[in-house]
Amino acid sequence: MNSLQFIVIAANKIIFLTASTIIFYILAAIVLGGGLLAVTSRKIFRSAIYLLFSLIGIAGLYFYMNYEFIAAVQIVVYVGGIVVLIIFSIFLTHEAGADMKRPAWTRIIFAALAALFGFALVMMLVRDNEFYPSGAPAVDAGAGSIGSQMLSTTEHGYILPFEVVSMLLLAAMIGCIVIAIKSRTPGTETADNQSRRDAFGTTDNL
Amino acid sequence: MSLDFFILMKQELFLTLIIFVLLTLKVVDGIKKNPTVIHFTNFLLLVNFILGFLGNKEGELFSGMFHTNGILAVEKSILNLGTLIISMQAFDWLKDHKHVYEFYILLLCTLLGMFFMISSNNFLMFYLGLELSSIPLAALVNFDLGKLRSSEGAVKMILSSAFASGIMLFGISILYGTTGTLNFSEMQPYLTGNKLQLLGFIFIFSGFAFKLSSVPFHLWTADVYEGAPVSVTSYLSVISKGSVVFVLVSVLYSLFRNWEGVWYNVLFFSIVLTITVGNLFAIRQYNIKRFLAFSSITQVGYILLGMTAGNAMGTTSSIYFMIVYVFSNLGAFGVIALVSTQTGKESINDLKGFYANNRSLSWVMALSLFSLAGIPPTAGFFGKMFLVTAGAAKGNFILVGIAVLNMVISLYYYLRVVKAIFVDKNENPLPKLNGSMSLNIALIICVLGVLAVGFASGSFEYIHSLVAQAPP
Amino acid sequence: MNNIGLEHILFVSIALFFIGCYGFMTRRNLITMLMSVELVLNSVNINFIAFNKYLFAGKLDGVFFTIFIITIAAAEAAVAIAIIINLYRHYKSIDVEDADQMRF
Amino acid sequence: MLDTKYIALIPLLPLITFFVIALFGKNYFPKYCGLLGTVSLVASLILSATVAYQYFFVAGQVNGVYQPIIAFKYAWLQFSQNISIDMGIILDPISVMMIIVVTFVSTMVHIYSLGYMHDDPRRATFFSFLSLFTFSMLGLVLSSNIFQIYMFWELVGVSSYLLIGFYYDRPSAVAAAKKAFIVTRFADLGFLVGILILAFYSGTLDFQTLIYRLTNNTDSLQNICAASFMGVSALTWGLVLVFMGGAGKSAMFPLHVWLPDAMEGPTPVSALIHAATMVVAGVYLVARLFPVFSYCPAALDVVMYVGAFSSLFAAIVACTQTDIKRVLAYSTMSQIGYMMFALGVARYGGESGLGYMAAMFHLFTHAMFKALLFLGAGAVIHYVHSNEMKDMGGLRKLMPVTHLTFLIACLAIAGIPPFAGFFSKEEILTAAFNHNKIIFGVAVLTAAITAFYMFRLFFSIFYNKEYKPHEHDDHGHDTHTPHGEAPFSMLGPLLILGICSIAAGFIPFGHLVTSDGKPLETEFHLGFAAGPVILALISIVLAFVLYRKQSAVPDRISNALKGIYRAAYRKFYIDEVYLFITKKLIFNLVGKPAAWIDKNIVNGAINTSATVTENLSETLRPVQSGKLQQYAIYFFAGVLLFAVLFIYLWV
Amino acid sequence: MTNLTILILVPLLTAIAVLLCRNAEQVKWTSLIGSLSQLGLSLMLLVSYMNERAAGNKAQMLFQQKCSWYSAMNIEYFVGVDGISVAMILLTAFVVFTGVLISWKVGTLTKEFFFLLLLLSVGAYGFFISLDLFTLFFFLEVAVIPKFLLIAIWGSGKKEYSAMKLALMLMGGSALVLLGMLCVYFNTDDGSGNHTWNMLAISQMHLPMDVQRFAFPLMFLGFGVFTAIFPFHTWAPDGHSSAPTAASMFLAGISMKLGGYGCLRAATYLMPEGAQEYSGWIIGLSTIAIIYGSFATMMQKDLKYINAYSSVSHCGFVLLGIGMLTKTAITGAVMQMVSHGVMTALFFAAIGMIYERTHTRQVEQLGGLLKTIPFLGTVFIIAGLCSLGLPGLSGFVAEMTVFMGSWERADAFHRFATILACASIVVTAVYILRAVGQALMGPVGNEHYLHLKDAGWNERLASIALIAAILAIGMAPFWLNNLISPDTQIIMDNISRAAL
Repeated sequence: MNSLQFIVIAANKIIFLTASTIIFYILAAIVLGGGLLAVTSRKIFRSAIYLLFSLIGIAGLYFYMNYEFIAAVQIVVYVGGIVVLIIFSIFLTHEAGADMKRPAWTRIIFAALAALFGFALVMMLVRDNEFYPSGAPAVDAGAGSIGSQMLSTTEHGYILPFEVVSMLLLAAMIGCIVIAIKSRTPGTETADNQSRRDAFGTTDNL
Repeated sequence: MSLDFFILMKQELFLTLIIFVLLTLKVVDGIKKNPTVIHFTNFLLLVNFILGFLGNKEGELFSGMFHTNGILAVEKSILNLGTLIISMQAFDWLKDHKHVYEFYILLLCTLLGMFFMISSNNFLMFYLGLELSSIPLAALVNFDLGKLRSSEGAVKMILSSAFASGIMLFGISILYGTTGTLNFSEMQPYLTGNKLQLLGFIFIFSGFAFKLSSVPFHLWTADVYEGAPVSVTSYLSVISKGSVVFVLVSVLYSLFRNWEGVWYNVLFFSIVLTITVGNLFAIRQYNIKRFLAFSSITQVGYILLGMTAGNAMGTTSSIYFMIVYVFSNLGAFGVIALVSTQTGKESINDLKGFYANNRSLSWVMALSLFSLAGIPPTAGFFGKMFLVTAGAAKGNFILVGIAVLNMVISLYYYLRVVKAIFVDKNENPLPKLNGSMSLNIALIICVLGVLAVGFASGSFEYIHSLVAQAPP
Repeated sequence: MNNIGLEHILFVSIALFFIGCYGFMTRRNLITMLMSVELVLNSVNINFIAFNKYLFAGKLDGVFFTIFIITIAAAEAAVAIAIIINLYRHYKSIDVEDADQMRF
Repeated sequence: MLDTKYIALIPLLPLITFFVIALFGKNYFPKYCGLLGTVSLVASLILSATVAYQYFFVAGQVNGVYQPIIAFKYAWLQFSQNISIDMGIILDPISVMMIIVVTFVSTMVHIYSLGYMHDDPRRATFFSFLSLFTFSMLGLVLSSNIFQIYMFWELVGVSSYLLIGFYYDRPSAVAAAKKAFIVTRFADLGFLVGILILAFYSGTLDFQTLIYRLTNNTDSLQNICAASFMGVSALTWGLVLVFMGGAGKSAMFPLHVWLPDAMEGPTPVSALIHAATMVVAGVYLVARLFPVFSYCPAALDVVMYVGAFSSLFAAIVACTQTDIKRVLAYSTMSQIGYMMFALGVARYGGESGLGYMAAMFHLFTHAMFKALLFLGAGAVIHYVHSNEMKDMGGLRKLMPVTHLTFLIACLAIAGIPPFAGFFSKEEILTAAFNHNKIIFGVAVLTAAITAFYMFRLFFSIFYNKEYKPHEHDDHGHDTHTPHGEAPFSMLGPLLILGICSIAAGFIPFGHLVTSDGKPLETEFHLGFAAGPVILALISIVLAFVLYRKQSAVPDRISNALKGIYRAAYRKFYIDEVYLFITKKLIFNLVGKPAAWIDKNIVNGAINTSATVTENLSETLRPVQSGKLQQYAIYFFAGVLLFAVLFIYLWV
Repeated sequence: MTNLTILILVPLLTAIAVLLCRNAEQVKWTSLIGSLSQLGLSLMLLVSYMNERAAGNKAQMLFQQKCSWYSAMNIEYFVGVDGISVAMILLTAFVVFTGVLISWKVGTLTKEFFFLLLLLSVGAYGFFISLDLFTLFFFLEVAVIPKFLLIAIWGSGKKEYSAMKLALMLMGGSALVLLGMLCVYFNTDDGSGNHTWNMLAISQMHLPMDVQRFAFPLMFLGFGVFTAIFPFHTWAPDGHSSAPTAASMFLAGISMKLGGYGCLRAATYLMPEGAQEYSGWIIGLSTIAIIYGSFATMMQKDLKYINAYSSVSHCGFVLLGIGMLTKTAITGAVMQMVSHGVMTALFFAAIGMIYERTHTRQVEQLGGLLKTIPFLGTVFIIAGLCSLGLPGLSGFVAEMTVFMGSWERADAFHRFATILACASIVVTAVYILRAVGQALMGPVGNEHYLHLKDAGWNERLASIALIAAILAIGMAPFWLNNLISPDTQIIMDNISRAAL
């Protein structure tokens, strides 16, 4: 091929490299980078923060696919809920500053290899696979429609799962209370006092 | 809201009702005495059990989120009965436990989850039911609040089950991506069996295998069983396992029925692994709960063997075996529950010379173990026989041969326990244990079940007719 | 954005999935293992959303599934953390390697 | 035809007696057991006498030929269409002759035992066993079916076992009993296989049918002659194997080892079983199948050579033995050898059937005088409480009756006219002479040696030196100083038998018992008869010279031919050979390895499978490490494994 | 007595009644009455069976009862008897009755002991009458656990090892049987396209050759383990010698016969072609078992081991007879089962009674017992004589029938096997007489043997009953022969039909 054609193609590429593309790559970088750092960093508190970034990046992806509602839920529940919960528990177990012990190299290597292999496998399958879009017109995914559909009992109504998940939340709540509550029974007294002292101790250090 | 709604969901609704009643009682502190609570709940469970046999009909609700028919209702009733027996056996443990209300609420929530999972016709409902039946269970495992092993088991369970359900979800998402729906009956025709879908199936299956604790996804089982309170262990080993069995049967036979060739191989592979490895581990256990954990792993192997038939016989034998399994396993666990709550001993060596002071308990234990080993005249023999027969229907005698020869090994370790109880000498054997009335009743029920279910072919015939007219 | 296809997003999600798995297998701290699980779940969420967006925009199955997954993840995390804390009371440590009282 | 129902009583009476005594005798009427046994036996003696009379002189002959009569028979065990064990009674000359012998001798022995076993605490058992034996023996001789004869054969063997081992607190007795049973059992193995062969080809077990099919030109005869194994026809095999059984019972070389030891039993038993009746069962068996044998000269030659060799061998050994019962045992063996080769030289029918007749004749006479000898020896032993010659001598004065009767017997066996032995022996020698000169020579030699050792015995018992009583206990009797001669219950039989051993010779056997039932005229050459008699007399004189007085000559002679003497004294080391084969070879080379293999290899394999399982589970143990992350890794690896396996490899 | 179900119910109810008893005496008497009435019932069964036959009833199986059990799988409760089963039932009744008598002095846990014993007998009775493969297997396995417990609790020596070994090996055997059964089941077709377990039906349909080639060895070997086929016999010596007397009687007397009966009724009868295909193997193995078993016996020092190994050798005759595939031989095999059952029961009873008194079973430590305990000594001798095949006792009849039948196979291989088998009777004589000579005869081994008590009433009764049975067979074998030979003829017809 002659140089001219080459230049043309390259130019096309540069032109079509639009803003949205750049945004996507940035988001992907945030998500994956955050994830990677979260699972590799030796400081537990930092890895929590990296997790936070990664989750936010994911929320960004949802925005990017203009599912604003989901993105909002993601931010509220994950960023506002889970990560905070995790951070609190990190404080409770007062290992915020400490380095985590390094796992055995063999395990790291094996896990890495396995993960890579799996990734390669799945990626290959996904590439080879032919996805068939339904081609149906996109429906509105706004908060309103989602809410109404969530509570409807008609076709595509999600009332039953909604109820079930509410039961689940109830159960989880009760479970947490029972487990985490400071029991007064003599049987577990010592352990509890111990842990209470530690807990306060931790918060004081904070 | 038609009347159908109440008829079809009667068990779920009644169960939810029980939960809320208990919740209210807890809030207003209605009943002070634990025993009363226990008996009250047991009564309600009994009612629910009976409810399972009244006016069953086939039907769908919420656009396929929920579907039920006779056989599904029976499956639920089996689980219900098991829960009832367990809660009767838990009496001695619960009667001075300060979280009895919570215990029941969590327990029943998991049961509710299983019900929804069983009658789910949709991956979403399936997933929700699964989680509803496993997350509170983790909390229950941790219910011996004082005990370290209890919480260790709980951690192991919640984390690994979260991981497992993560992988399973990934599989589900793949199937969703390749078929565009989550509803089983809509999805089924789209399962063309291309490689990606197979991948999804494998991921989903490994989730199931995790819950069933079939090798190599079984490793959490023993630790969790050992750590959990005995009643919870028995619940794990019988009820939650049973529910997954039921679902797996219906999923394999309805959703993945085009892929029989595939999942037959998958089952073949895991059966051989499961039975063999389970036996090999069970041989050398000394903690009785761990021992029963591995034995239950082996049993799962046999259940899967029954499933390989891929016809009504397979379904029937699996369900029938679950009934048998409920009685036999709970019989054994009942004795263990009594021993461990009254003496805190959980080792097989502690059972040496058990027969000296506890004649009837020893016989209950022995009968249950024989039934687990599949020795006549107990029901276990029939259960095993039908599973093996179903497994042989495909004419794969290598598989059946491996399974059958493994029976010998399993007989060995069951007899080890029997030997400890009846034969071995012990200078200071366990004292005479007298359990509460409700525990004894539960044990009697188990023994009757173990003896009767086999001889009286009624249950088998009933299930078979239901399966024949409406496959789950 | 027409040239950002489904596959790009799937690439992200799958990578995230296996990163999570890697983390779960290597992190020695219970809480960080929990985080890895969250990563896994998120990757699944991305999958659902992506499929829903690019292939089956006609219904919102994936979206709803995602919502429920998120909810359940929250509940799971709550219970898990409660248990971890309870365990911590006994062990004075949340290193997973220490939690091997029961074995063989 | 004669009425045959009552014949069944002949064997049944002793059987009933056996049960009665065995069940009740010991507790209820210990004193009278002997009497009961004797009475019932006398009864059956009378019965058999009647039968004999009926058969020989009234009903037996059909136009001058004695026909076999089947008294009755019924199918006892139906194997297949036409092969069945029948319980039956056959009457023909030999069987009738045998029942006479058996019942007569047995009666004598019973009477004798009344005295001999008088103060034995276990009389009851003794007499019950005797009755059992008599029953079995009668059943044996009356059998109409070859398998029936095998059954009674075994029964005879076991009752002999019981009687030899009667003094079971003596290890030697136990050993002897065991030896007797096992050796004969081994022989019976051959008998059994022989029966199987004959039955297979003839398609029947019934004697008459079998003989008919195997002697007349039927296809079963052709088949059995055509079929051959190792170049020998099936017929020969069958007959030789059957003869092996007979040789075992009749103590033919090399299956004779049990007979001398069998003398451990009470002397009356030796007289009855190991002299007169059981040991001739082999002869009887061959005689019973004689028509078939005569179709197979090879088998008959085997019979002949084995018999001849045994007779010579036993005679030589007898010269060196010092235990008087052993001497008698070997002489019995030698005499039976006589009968055997007599049969061997005979052929079916007519003149050539002389040997057959002679054998039967000798069987008859031998029963008489050999029983007499044993009973006499018993009397002596009863007197001196020892079997050893050295403890005896000079008893002539002390027990005259015994002395006299013993002398008669010795003369009879030595073949001195007019005693019984002379006639029968003379017939045998004639038959041998007609058939085979070598055998004839052997026979004559044996006759001479017989005369020698018998009189050696005689002189060293009754003359030789003065008898000095000594305290010496052998039988577990309480020892006491010499009493008078034995009680009349013992002397009576001696006298009766003495008379018989004179008279028996004059019975015209040739008219009664012949191979084909036709009467057979036997002419008598003085010249031919004289030779053996003179030889016998010479050897008697020799014995007289050597043993009349105590002298060192015999020892000098024995020293002179040291090797031979020792060999003969040690019975030519046959026992040692047997011991080597059984103890060394079979035990060490078969038994021990079998046990070892079973213990270590077969059983070891089973145990190994268990240990392998154990080890396997031990090796798998680390998988269950209790570490959550390790579980996770296994989980993850498992998923990937399944994925690869079932997506790519195993579809 | 034409209602076969009673045969199962009586012992079952007796067992339950035993559980309800208050004290040991009640237990003993209850079980004695139960087993006695069972014996009476079996005799009545024999009588009515013979009457039926005499009345000219030509049906293969009499007194059939059939009711659907698991209709979904065509499993039926289907019972019926032919001569063979009647003989076996009679044998079982005898052994159980005497077993109860013998174990009168069981010291510990009397109730449990008799309960298990009776449960064991239930299994045997059911096995012998059932005509449905599934039911057959069910009853076969019922027996496993009582055996284990009986040996492990009341046994002697290394009882736990032996009990475990026995249970596992028998379980392995039944596992093989199960495989074979399933293979048969799935290749049957009762016209309407359903599979069937009904043995009578199966025997009429020619199973495909490859099926038989696969299923026959499994089934035969599986049942063979029960009857101690070489090389799977090692459970027998240890098990027999460790078991309590009654249990050894049952094990050797009946349990091993379960195997033989199964080999005949389930394996050979249902799969004649397979039988012909493998008969060479069967003959080879059983001949090895016979010869090698008897030589191994020669080396044993323990009375129970002697009898155990000789049982291995004697049961070899059963398998040999079956393997020979001639009518006479098969009849002989069945006779041998019955005779050996009674004989070995008597033998073990005698050994047990002696052991109870002298507390040793080592032959060289015993001696002179015939003088001190004459009755037991006599019993022992009679058992021994029966075992070495003395005419007039049962052993002779059976073995001779086997030999006769085997000899009908005229080629060298079968001849050779037959002669080897015959040779074993010599070796048998050797070890039996050695045992008798050392243990019973000779000088008294130990002065305290001089004050031993001779048999009590129960022991006398038991021994006499068994001896009576032995004599009944040995002296009048024709009734047994006429009882079973028509049915062996039927089996033989099936085999020869397959030959065409």
